[in-house]
Amino acid sequence: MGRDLALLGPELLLAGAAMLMIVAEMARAARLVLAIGLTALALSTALTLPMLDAETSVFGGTYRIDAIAGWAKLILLPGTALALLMARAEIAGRDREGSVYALIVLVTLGALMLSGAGDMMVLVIGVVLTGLGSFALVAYPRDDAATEAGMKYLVFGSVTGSVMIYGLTFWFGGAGSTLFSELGQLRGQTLVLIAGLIAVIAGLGYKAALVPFHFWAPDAYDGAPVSVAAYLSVITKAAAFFAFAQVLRDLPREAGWPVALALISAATMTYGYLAALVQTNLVRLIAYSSVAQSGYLLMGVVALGVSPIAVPAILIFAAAYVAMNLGAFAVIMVAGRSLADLEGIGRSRPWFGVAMVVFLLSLTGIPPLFGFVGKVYLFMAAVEAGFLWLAVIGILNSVLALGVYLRMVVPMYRTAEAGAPDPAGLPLATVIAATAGATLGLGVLAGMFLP
Amino acid sequence: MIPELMIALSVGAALFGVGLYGALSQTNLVMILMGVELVLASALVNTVAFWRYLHPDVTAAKMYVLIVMAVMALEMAVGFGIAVARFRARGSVEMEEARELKG
Amino acid sequence: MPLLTIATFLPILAGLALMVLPDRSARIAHRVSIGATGAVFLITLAIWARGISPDGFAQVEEIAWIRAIGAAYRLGLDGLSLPLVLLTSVLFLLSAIYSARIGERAASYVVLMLMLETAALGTFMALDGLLFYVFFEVSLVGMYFMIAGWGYEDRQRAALMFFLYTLLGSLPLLLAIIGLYLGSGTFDMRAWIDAPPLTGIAAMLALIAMLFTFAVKIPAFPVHTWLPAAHVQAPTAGSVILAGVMLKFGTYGLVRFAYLMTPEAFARAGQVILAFGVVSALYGAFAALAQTDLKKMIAYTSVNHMGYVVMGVAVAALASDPRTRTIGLDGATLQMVSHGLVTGALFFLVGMLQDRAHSRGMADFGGLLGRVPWLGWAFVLSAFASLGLPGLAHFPAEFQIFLATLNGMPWGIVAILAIVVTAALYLRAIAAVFLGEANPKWADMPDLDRREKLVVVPLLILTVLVGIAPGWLIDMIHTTMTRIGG
Amino acid sequence: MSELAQYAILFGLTVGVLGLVLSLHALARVIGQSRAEPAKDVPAAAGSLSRDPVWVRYHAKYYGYALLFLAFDMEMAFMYPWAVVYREEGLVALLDMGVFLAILFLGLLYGWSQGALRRQ
Amino acid sequence: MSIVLVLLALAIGCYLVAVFEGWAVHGRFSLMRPAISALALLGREQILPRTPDRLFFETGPILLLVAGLLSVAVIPLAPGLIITDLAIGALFLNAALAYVLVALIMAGWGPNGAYAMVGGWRFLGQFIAYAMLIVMPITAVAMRAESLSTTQIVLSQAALWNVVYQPIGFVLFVIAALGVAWLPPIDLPTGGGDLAGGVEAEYTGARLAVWRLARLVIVVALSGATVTFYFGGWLGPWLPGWAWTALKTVAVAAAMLTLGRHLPRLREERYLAVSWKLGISLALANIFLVGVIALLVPI
Repeated sequence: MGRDLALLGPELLLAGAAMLMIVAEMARAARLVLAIGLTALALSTALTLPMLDAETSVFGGTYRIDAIAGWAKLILLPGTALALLMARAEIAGRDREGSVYALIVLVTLGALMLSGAGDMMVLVIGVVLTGLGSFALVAYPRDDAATEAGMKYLVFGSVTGSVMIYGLTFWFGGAGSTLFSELGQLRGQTLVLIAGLIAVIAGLGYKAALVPFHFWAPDAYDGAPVSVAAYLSVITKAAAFFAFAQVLRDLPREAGWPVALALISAATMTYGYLAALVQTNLVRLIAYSSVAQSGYLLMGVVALGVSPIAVPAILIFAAAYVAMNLGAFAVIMVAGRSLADLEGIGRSRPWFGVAMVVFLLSLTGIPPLFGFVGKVYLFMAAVEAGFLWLAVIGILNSVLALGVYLRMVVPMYRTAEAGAPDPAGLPLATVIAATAGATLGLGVLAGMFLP
Repeated sequence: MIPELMIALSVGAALFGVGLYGALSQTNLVMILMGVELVLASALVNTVAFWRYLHPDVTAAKMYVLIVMAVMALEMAVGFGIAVARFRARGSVEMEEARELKG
Repeated sequence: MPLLTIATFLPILAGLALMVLPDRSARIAHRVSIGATGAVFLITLAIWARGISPDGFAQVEEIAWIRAIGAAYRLGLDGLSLPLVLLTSVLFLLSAIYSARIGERAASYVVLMLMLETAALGTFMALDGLLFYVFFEVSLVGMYFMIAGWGYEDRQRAALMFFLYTLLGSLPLLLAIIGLYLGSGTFDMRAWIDAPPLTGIAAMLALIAMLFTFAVKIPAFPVHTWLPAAHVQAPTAGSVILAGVMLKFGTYGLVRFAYLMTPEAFARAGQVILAFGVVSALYGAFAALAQTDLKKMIAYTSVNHMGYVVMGVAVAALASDPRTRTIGLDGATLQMVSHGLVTGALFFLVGMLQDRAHSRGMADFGGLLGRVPWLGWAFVLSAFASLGLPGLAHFPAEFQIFLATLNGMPWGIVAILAIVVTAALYLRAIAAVFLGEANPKWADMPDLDRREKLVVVPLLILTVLVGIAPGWLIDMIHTTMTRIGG
Repeated sequence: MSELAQYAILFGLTVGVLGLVLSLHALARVIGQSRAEPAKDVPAAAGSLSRDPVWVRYHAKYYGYALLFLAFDMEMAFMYPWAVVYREEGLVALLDMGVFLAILFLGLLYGWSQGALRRQ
Repeated sequence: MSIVLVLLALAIGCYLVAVFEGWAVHGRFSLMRPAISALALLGREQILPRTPDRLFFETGPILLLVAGLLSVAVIPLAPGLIITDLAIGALFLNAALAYVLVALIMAGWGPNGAYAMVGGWRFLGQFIAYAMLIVMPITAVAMRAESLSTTQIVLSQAALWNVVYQPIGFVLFVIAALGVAWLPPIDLPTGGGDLAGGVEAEYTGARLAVWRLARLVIVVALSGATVTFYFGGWLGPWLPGWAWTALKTVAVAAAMLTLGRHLPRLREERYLAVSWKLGISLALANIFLVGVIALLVPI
């Protein structure tokens, strides 16, 4: 018991902090809420560091403390801290400001549970915790667009979530256990395996915005506050992929599910970029592009169990994705929601312009940026797993990606009418500096930290 | 195969089908949530059936049932919360009328 | 001392330092630029002085990087890369001096230039597949922003085209690198060269991927169409770097990767590659003949000259006789250097002309030789070098290539027709621009000033030097090529 | 008595109720008569006829509570099993549920502070 | 056998409660009154309101009666004298009582009358107010008994009745019970004052008789539950167990019927506010206190 609690340190700390944040919010002390949140995230990250090499689990195997969970925390917690800062920049002084921060921390708690899930129950709790919090976050402004976004997000989320819960019962029936580590028992029970897998793909694929479960993403991001969209597009999505990694790595690779996932992956990246090509709303553009990025992440999932670098690939690309997508959203917060708002920003705000270029090139996959390193890992994993064609499609899609992202870069350096831009404020500048630094530096350094 | 199990699973599947059809075909948010409840109920039926007939000594199944029940309630609570917010913003919870965001 | 690393990263560090300087005026920026490139030039001289080794790579510097997948930071040199490294440092120094006049957003310009130099040096010296790819792509980004930011009228479109083309082109290389990695379990290029990891169909697929990449970069017919657009729109220094340094990525990669890492497949595909080389050489020459825009014309002659390089490498792969192979590779490598020097000079001169007249059309000029003798004679000398006049830089290179072709694969000699065409087009250009009736519009055109002379003269000296006494260069190249070819 | 038999009894009870009600109706039919007269069947509405059906949206002003209730009621599902084994588990159970109840209570307080417990 | 006995006891109990209610409401104590009223009701006209939702209208009273009877089923009169001694008796009681709400909503919706409708919705608000106060005190009771079986719960009070052991829970439970049975002062769903009978407004004849009967059963059931949970059920000296239960039940019912008569009526939103803000806090505190006491004093 004591050991379990010690290993759960980061989660417990975060949960406690969320409660404290709620208390502070009752006193309408939004700055205090923010301070508690940031402190807890930092402490929680620090607590994670000694546990990175752990390979164990708590509560009878239901919650894993392993490399995936450890690195996931290292990715998700700082990412959340940055998202909090972005939220601060956007909604400072608004009504129920502190509630947003508390919800964000709670959703992150759910994300941690997803990435440590070793059991169906933890998976369900994780999905629901991230889901419910996210619905509320999206609908936070309570205006027409936000409630519409929240409603669509909710409908998709609850339907796919319930389908997942239903499908998981078959795995329980087939394997006789709710533990994922027992999924090997499903060998030979093809129908049961497929039934559960479809459900998991629906439930987690929705979180990860995979085609065909992606419809909510552009609407939800567009209707929500930009900072919330940024948060949802990275944290819950990355967590969904960590959950994929936890669930599928023990699943027998039979009945051709890797092929099915590979097809979804190819469809997702192609569709995402194609749809992004025609957007003029920046948030929607990034939303579709992040759909496409999910397709890339799925390449790592496809290779699970065969390629030893599949898990590192998912982790690295997820980290890169968190950094660059958050950064891109932060610049959008500075610039505005329309593609036309980017006009000349490279000239009027040179530093943000450079940062945006870095993010977009990284999203495209240009070396030596972080996104490139992640993609190389993903390609290697896919090729090693025998999915050369998928890697080729991924590489071909990089060209579409280039089109998508250059559509944003090109206007940035067009000369626009001069006008002194508003100051961006410290929180946003911090976020952009941190994410740009990570995107630039970690690509080279990532390799050194990895086991 | 145990016939009772098959019956229970069929009931579950029927509930699932009805629920999913409802959730996908209805346009009113509240009705969609009803469909979702049915789907979750089918999960309960399935779990209990598997527990009772295949793995009677696995207590995790009971816990799963409890968790799913909690999920049902919480999903409804948040769902209705959003429905209320939507109603106040727009005066309707029809999905068909949600066309502000597109592209 | 890790001179290779210092040389590689000194420019980008200088660039970063410039970015954080409080005073980023044009004067300071250009001083930093000239200082950094000058220092790099001196360091490369020191590297040259250290010499290379006849068996494999010399001066290797290695640090563990991504241990999990066997990627490391590895730099090293041999007789193929050292001449290109020297060429790079010279051209960047001269470009920095030439660009010292640019006032528009000078700091950003300088940072891009310095970044490009790092990328170029890194590409030539990298001994790690992943590292190579990283530098290879970084150069792309730098060049894109240089064209898009400081180019001429239609720069956005040209930059985009350049970027799309070369990125699309370079992605297959990534696949090939991954394939090589999965075949060997390491990213060490030395291992790949010593024991080619792929065989059979896998090797052929990898080769096709690499050939595609390098063909775009070289550029070879039919994937050359980005080049004229990019050259015409790029700023002068950009053109010089593009033609003088970045095109060499393609030929360098052709030898370093395609030829050395998938030798069997390369030999099997040799005829096809040779055909592409011949067609490129001919096409480049004829297309250049059809141009009236000076810059475009020079750009097309690049296609022609790089076609010779492809021919040289292909012949080396096809020939059975080690001597022929060595000659082919020697010629190809020397051609890369010569082309860098000569075409660099030509682009500088056209740029200078354009600065004065704001025009590049041949028909707009006439009789300039008397008006601006320095510029005129420099152009004439460079043009003669470019058309392969004996005693000038291209002659020994092309001579060796044709010699090898004649020995190894005689049908390829049809490409010699291109030399005639090139001669014709250069003579036409000289006649149109510098001879004939003087156009009164340019009556008060100033001749080259001190800075411009400083840029052009070293190149001309080197051109002549390589032409009449190429020994110092060929020896260096030969050291390695005998090993590779033999 | 087996579980099934017990539930059979409860089912029987339900059926019995149905029988009782039917017999009461039958009795009423026997001892009383209904006469159809106009306007007798108007629902009570202080004498005036309501224009529309009354099945319209009714503003449930207590929906704030209702949402909280949904969550709270389900949480109690966790408390029954806990309550039954409480004395066996002892202090650990108290601490477990103490945390649970504290969070539950915190939720209530939060809802209160945000105006959920209010006639909307 | 025991079933018949319990049902008989229930019938007597209902009659007594009816007598008592007549006394409390009209101030006249008459043993015959309820029987005459019932006969009169059966003899009266049965009017079906125009355009009703017939199914809901007819089912409402029946469901109410079923709910009441099912809750009675788990209340022990004496050891062995119980309809079904379920292992989850207390939980079952809870579940059965939940149908009271359904029945009232159906009855309110069915007749397509404004007053009935408003009454039904009011009861929904009332339900939200009392539901947690039923559940939470029962949890505390089950903690002490280590079982949800009502028999076990009674046995656990051998040393000390729960009314002393957990008085807060008792008070809350009684308040909640008043709400379930819409007894004064929480009787607005059928508010005689402003809704002309509310949910009951459209029921006549046999339907009203069933309705009234169901209501009586529910009152008895709740009194019985209170006795089982808090007054030690059949435990007591001298008299036989069943007698104790009967006596206590009638006493509790009488108290519940009289108590509220003298208080001002409570609007459902006041009831909501009080039970959520004060009631649930107290209920949680009750659970916690019982937990602590159960650990300190093992009785």
